[in-house]
Amino acid sequence: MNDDGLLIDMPGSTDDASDWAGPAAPAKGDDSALYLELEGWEGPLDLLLDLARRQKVDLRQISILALVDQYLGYIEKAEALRLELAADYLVMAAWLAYLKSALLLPKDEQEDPSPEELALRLQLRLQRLGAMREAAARLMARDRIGRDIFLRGAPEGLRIDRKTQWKSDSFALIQAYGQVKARTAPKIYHVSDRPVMTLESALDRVSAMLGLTLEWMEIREFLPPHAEPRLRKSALASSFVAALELARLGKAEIAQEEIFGEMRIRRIKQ
Amino acid sequence: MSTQQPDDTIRAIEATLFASEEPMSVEALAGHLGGLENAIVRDGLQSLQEHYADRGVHLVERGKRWHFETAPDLAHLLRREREQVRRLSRAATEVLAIVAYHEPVSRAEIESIRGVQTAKGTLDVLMEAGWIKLAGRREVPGRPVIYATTQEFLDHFGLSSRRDLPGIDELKAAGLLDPVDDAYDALQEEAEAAMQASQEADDHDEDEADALEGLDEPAA
Amino acid sequence: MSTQQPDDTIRAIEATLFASEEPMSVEALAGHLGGLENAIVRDGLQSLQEHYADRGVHLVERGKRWHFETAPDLAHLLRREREQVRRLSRAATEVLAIVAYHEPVSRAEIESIRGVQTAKGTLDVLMEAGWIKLAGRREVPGRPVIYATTQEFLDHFGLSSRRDLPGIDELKAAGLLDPVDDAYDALQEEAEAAMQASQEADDHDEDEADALEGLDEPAA
Repeated sequence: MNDDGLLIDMPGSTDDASDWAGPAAPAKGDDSALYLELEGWEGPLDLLLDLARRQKVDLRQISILALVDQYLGYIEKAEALRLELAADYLVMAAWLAYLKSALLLPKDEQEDPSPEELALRLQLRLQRLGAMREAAARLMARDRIGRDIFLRGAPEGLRIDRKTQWKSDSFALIQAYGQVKARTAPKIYHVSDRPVMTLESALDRVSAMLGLTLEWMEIREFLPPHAEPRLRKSALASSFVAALELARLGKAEIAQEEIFGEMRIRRIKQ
Repeated sequence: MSTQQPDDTIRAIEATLFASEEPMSVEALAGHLGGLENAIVRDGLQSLQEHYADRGVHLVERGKRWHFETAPDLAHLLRREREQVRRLSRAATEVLAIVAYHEPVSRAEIESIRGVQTAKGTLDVLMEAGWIKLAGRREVPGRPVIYATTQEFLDHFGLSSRRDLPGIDELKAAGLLDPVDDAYDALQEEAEAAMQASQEADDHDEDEADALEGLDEPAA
Repeated sequence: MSTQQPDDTIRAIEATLFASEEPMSVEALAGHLGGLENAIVRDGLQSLQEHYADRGVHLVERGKRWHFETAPDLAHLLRREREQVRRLSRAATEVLAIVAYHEPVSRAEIESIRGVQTAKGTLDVLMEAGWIKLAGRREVPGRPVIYATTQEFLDHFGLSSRRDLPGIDELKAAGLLDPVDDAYDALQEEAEAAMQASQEADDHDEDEADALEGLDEPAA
């Protein structure tokens, strides 16, 4: 590195048999090699990092200007080879060209952020990426299972059989059976006999009684006098229906003064 | 038992046999270890075998091939049983009771007595519990399998024989035949049990996942 | 190295870990061995680890889980012709390192460190390998998903914990795991402090050096 650190020679020219061929130093002028290498790099920061490493110095001490020069040189060269460059590369190239001009201009003509700040940030980023790349290499070089270290080839395996111990008791058993029986037993309904007056007998009875007089008779007078209450209920219902039937046939008429009032029946004289 | 530091040959044999997916012969080991003499490998195996003799893992020879295996007295560690006591569901209890009162009985008969369909799993549970067993087939069209109770059933329920089960009249006297509208409940219970079983399986998975999660945290 | 006969607990732990298909935590071991106390299991592991320290097989702890594996110095003997470890692309190894050293980390953060877009496939490859996993979302606008490494990652690379990551302490101390903005601010503060100090020492020569300028220049 020369004195001011901003004007550094292309490291490619030092030909120090670098551990890998960087893009800034196309392998022995072989143009096609450049293209192949291009595939290996994925983007500008990556490429810059490679350029930075090629200077073989601590990233903190690297000259951003020199780096920019190399990068722009690379882009130019790639263009000369008519390689299609990713937009990333070109954006970075434009940004770096701006940075370079800013670094070369006198300080008092500059705006914020200062080129020094931009350069410093770029340096910090490169350092971080460099650190991660190194960490990745160290990680990959560790003794790895399946490559350097092996687990037991044929482990017997541990198996845990979950076994359920069922529990019940005889009461539960008997109760369950009882419930099944109760649930499924055929259900028998007993309908006990009860005294009723059929519609037919009510009709006979009502017409017979109406034949005796032309006076109004209250419906209850048609009921059998000493009937037990259940028969009475049935007789009342049948007698009512019989009265309606007689009225329909035009043999009787029915009168009621008020709702739920006394219901009277009288024969129609023919 | 060898107590001194094992030499490199022994260590190499130890590691090779450990990592091998199959038992290895002396010749295979010798070949694998870059052409060691068989005798040296044999000596190494001998000394390893002694070293492991009283450990939890033994080095054993089977048909001229060597491998590590769990010490026989610890074999029970490989297959653990975890017991879990669970109360029989009501549906299963009903089925068991029907088998006990009507045995031998086919599934179709059980269903017709219960008045509801019976999940296949219910009979499996009872078989697993050891309380019912297959008792042949009924010689009717379709030859359905029939079930009967077992000695274990009698033991568990403290019955000396099936005749100890109370008769219908006794059940009635005990009020156990009073109608209970429980067919629906029983079915419900069956569905719940099925759900619970699947949840338990899930829980198990979750437990494992949790364990993984917890372990994964970096000790920041 | 323990030379006396191993006790039953140690033998049981030894046999269980030999037989297990997966690394086991102290808790899992204790559970498997019928509810031993964790402390006893831990002691047993300790003593087993010592016993195996100079053998061909080692007992190691990875992310709180224990397993036996072949000794690293025997790698040359055991390395198999058919490479079982898939080769990762350089991009994938970098992404893996970034996730490991910065976790949990979002894709945008990974990209900002690498300065390039990260193909979706790269993260997928690492997830498929079982080395990274989704670790929730960052509670910032957009709620990006974040990634972290897994237990298998620790296993595979032989790390007891993330603290074991090569060089992580140095990277941390050097601020190389901090975002560029933080690093920049820190440097600026440093520079200001330095400027102030030099001003105090040399107070009639004000307004001289832009402290930042010095930072970009190589320390010749």
